[in-house]
Amino acid sequence: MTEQRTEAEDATAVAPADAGTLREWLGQMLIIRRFESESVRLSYANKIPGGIHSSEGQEAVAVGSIRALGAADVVAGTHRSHHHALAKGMPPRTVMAELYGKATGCTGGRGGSMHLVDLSRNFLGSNGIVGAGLGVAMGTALAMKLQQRPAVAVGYVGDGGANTGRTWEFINLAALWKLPFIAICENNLYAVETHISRSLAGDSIAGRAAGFGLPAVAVDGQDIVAVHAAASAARDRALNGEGPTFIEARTYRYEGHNVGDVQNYRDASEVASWRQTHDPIQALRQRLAERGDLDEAGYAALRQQADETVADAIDFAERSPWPDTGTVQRAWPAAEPAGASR
Amino acid sequence: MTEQRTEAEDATAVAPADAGTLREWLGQMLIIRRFESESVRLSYANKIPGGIHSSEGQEAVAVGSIRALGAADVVAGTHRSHHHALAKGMPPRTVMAELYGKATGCTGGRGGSMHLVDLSRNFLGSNGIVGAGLGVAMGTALAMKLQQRPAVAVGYVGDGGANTGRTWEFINLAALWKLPFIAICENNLYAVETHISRSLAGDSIAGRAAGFGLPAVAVDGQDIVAVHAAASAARDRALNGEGPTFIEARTYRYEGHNVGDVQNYRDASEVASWRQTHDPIQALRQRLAERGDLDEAGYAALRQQADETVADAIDFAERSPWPDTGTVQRAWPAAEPAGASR
Amino acid sequence: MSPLSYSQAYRAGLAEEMEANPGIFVMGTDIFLRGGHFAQLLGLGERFGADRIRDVPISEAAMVAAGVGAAIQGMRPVVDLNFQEFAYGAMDELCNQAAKIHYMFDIPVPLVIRATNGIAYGGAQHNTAMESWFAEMPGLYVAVPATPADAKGLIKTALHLDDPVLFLMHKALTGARGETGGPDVRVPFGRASVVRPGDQVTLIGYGVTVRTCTEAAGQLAGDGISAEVIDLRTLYPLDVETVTDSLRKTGRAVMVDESAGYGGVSAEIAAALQEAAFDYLDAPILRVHAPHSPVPQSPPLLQAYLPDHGAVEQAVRTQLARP
Amino acid sequence: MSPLSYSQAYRAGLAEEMEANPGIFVMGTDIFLRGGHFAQLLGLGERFGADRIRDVPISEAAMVAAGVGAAIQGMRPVVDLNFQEFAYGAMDELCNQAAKIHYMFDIPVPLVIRATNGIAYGGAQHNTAMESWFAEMPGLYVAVPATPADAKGLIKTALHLDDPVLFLMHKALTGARGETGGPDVRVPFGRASVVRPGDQVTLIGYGVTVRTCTEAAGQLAGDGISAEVIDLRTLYPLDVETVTDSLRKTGRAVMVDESAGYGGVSAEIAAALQEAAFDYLDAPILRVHAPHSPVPQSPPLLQAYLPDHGAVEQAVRTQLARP
Ligand SMILES: Cc1ncc(C[n+]2csc(CCOP(=O)(O)OP(=O)(O)O)c2C)c(N)n1
Ligand SMILES: Cc1ncc(C[n+]2csc(CCOP(=O)(O)OP(=O)(O)O)c2C)c(N)n1
Ligand SMILES: [Mg+2]
Ligand SMILES: [Mg+2]
Repeated sequence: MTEQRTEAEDATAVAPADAGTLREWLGQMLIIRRFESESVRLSYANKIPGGIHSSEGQEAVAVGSIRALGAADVVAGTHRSHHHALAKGMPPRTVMAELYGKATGCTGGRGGSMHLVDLSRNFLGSNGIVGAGLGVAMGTALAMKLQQRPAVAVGYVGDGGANTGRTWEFINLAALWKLPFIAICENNLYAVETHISRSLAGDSIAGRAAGFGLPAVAVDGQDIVAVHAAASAARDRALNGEGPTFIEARTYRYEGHNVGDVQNYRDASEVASWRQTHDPIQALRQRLAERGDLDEAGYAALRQQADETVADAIDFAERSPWPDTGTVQRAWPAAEPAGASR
Repeated sequence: MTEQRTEAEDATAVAPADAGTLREWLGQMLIIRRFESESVRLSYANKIPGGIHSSEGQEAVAVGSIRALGAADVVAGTHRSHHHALAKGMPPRTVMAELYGKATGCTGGRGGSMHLVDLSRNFLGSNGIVGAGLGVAMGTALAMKLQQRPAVAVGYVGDGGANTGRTWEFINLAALWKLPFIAICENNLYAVETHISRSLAGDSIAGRAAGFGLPAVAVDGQDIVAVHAAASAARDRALNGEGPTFIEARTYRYEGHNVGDVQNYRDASEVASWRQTHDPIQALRQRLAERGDLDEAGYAALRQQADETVADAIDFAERSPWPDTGTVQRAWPAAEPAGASR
Repeated sequence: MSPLSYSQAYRAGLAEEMEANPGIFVMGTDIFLRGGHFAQLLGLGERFGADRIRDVPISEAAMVAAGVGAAIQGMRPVVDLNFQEFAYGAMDELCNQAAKIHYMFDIPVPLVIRATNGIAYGGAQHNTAMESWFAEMPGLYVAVPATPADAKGLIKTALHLDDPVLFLMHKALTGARGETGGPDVRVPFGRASVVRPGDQVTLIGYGVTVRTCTEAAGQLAGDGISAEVIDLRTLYPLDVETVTDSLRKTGRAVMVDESAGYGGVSAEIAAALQEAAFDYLDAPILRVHAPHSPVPQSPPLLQAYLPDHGAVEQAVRTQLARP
Repeated sequence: MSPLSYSQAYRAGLAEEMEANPGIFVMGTDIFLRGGHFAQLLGLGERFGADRIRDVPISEAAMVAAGVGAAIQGMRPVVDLNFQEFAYGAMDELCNQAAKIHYMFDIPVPLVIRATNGIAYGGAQHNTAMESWFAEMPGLYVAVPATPADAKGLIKTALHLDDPVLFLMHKALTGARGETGGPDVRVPFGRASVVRPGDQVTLIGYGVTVRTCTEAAGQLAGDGISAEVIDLRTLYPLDVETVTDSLRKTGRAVMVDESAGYGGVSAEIAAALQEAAFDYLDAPILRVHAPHSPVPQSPPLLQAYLPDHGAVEQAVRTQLARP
């Protein structure tokens, strides 16, 4: 998994000097990992109706890219977006409560796992439809440009989403109009059971993107520092009015596509190998340890804090009330006079 | 308009030795040109309801590519497809009658200008929807592959169609499955009023296509010999099981987008310059003349024959009866028992 | 004011709102110079500039997605699809994104999608009565003006709503002329208008079939039959009350549209009316529509395809012939 | 035969036809190993190979276009969209190509589009009652099996038709078990089935709401009210005759579906029945459906959203309470 740059980028993957920053990233990744393993467990326990898509293994993509953003920057996700939501600052409590379908969830139970949102934190929603979040982010970038807001919009998409036509319509428009937009493709090698070699004609997703007239880079998505550097460079470009960037982040999902996936499409050894040799959390931990910025106790403390945070979120979700069934329907007030039907 | 090859093709644009072949091409281009100028005239005269999209200027793309095909090869067109239909051997009579909406038209008046078809000649229909014909052709290529038929399917698309997502879904599938498919993009620089520079991010359509893992070449679409060579090479590849090819044919439309187009998006001088210096008919005529294979009288005879053929088609259309209004609705027999509604 | 065409009236309403609200901008193919395929925006490119009358490559999903994202961010985009059928390429963006975001996320999506609908020349692929699809989809509003005044007044209202509006203008009305309201006149959604009063039968239409109904009413009047004509004006919300009130008076209703006659708005009207005014019905509610078939191009076929006032009169006579 | 699940029955019918006709092949995402997102094709990958159980990248327009092209060329493709909503990405291919080619070009398009429909967990974007859209579209057939026997018998029929069929299987029925017919049993399109006889009211459903109607009929029977239950089985063609015959006997009808209650199949049934059997109606035809809203995910909200047998009973009592 070497870093490939389709077009030269001057981002250099040098870690920030500030150990506190890196430890915060590590802590955030640990929260996501715990959140995801607990979510899977709770899905099997029928606590989470309809199941979830776990992002375990992909933590560095979300945290690395979102830590390159400012609070005013907007993020839109995919069906697999717990990591994006948490990295963008959504409280684990409101996310977990949403997975449960409780009134205290971020949409009061209307949305569920694939429809997380937090407008106050500029997390513009995850999305059940492959490729669609990219479009919402692209439109947001258009608004930013028209409103001359000093901000960027980031959309995520999977490797599978690189085959849906809308993805390339969105990229074309963003590139043509030089929108402050970053497309991040989480290439985790699979779309459900389909390995990228059986879905993508051509050499690489970044290579495909380059044909649409925007800088397209491929980075090791398990290296949070590299992801952060690529996203920072892309953000700088966007804020400078130079237009969008496409980042292909090469990563891996540890769990099945969704809860219940039999995973007969890959060897357990492949998963084990990624876990053992390409784990983003262990990589950052090691980097910090080598610099003398994190000892065993420090790591254990971060883990414990993550575990406690997630336990608190679960407790919160468990204790929260169900939504009032009177909220099933939104009132559509504006145009509807008395007497209009339905 | 230099010939650009995104990926090396060994096709060399050497004209066939056989002067008769080249004269036939020239005659076919002359028929198309006359057909189109008459169609425009008849549209203004309210003989052709709903108007047409003239292919004048683009004759060499259709004739050059379709003359590289066999009778069993299938062609699907666009909204601008009179030239494809005529080049594939459809009688000008049934095409003109269809434009009129007469019973003798190729669909008995159901379709009209954008919905020409002739199954017996493997012209699988023109299409009112940008990009859609490419998909029909791609599916045809899939059937050919599954049925192991020694044939190829050709789909046309415009430069504007290079921005619609479906185009790239189709190309991806064709490349992935190595289908016997040729995509020919008639880049005539405009989609209605929109110049390609205002619609296409990136360097070129062929360059964009190359990112989808298939050979993509750009040819001078006004040079019928070059078009023919590129299409022949693509057909050979396809028949050899090597998969699809993307051909960007750079061309120009002389008329407005449709009948009534004010054309305030380009200078009359631009059109005049293409007509004078890049005309595909004059280019082939000159080539033949230089080789001593066509004198003035020979050319005049070809023109006269074209004019007569089109006059006959118009006469046929004029004299043909209107369709019986009982044919408005198709019977949908198979599943519908007595008593089923509608 | 001097009378404007339907197309000009739309443009006038849009331009007034654009002057008042800098957040409004238009996206579509071929709108900057050509003013769209029905000249609906002619001259606005020059007036408002290329940022606000924004040509987009042929990528319907992208233009609607751009509209959804921009709308969420506080802009008021109008996406002009030219032909209603081009919405097929943006159906997820329209129905799974635009229509659902306000519900799921509690974020307003003030997006207008303008398109031309109705049956005319151009062949089957450019002519489909699919406006009922949008009316059926929770989260979308659907406006179908039949007059210049409503084209102007309804677009002005649409540009003040918090939810996506499909604004569908009938091809055959493009050049129709009429008086229009001033800058402050907004026509509310969900209020049908009684176009012609009558008391023996209620004729209901929208878009061009309001004209069909009015023609039929004129003919019937010649035979001493008094028909009330109602223009629905918006398909969602649907003003069942006004239609029911009329039916209570007349006892008979005929719904006229260009649909293929299955489900959709005309079925909704019939279903809702027989429920709301069962005891007032003197005859079954009848529907006059096109055959269940794609649309042909040839003039005589197209003429045979389209419902005309004769068919409406026939339906009324059938109702009146009941014992 | 031993009882099969709904999903297995579909698979059995498809496999029998695939054995008989080498032109049949299936395209979709995640079908070769996983057997689709509802295990509807489980094991067929191994049995028929990757050419005939063909995994496709996530590109719905491409898979339907591939199906259209292949169908025109004499193959019999089945495109499996897994979820009905993914059809949004292929709407032009479905409605402007597949549905219209037979009419325009006189070329058969023997294409089956299988998808799972109905309302269940998964959130608003994966749950939309849009089957009426397809029923409204001239050129498309729509089958909505409610039992294993019909899942098998209807897919076998679909694979012998010359026009595109939307084959929509309800999520909530995936595991429902029942007897199925043998290899020669094809269930015809356009014939509703009378699931339970009765003579005071006609309850009409399709897919999962047949169950809702049957539950309601059982409850009503306890109160001495005799309800006839009809399963439409196909939405196009729609068997109005069978329903009308029932209504002539009962004088009352309630239509139950999971739609958002505007237009669509339930409105068509109401509109068609009041026309066909006006003089037999003792009460207005009532519709029981979901609210006009996107679909929520939370269990109590979803439960409140879905129409249940109690609502059906309530509607019947309202009808019977009429003087
Ligand atoms: C348009 C559309 N088609 C199909 C699906 C079903 N589906 C959900 S996730 C998924 C796989 C996505 O793969 P990828 O883009 O690689 O993302 P990943 O799951 O690996 O994160 C599929 C096929 C969908 N949600 N939307
Ligand atoms: C999906 C879709 N969007 C828009 C249109 C309207 N339209 C018809 S032709 C055309 C321009 C096509 O341009 P191009 O692909 O370059 O082909 P050309 O007209 O130059 O032959 C447009 C926008 C359409 N028919 N289909
Ligand atoms: Mg993936
Ligand atoms: Mg062009």
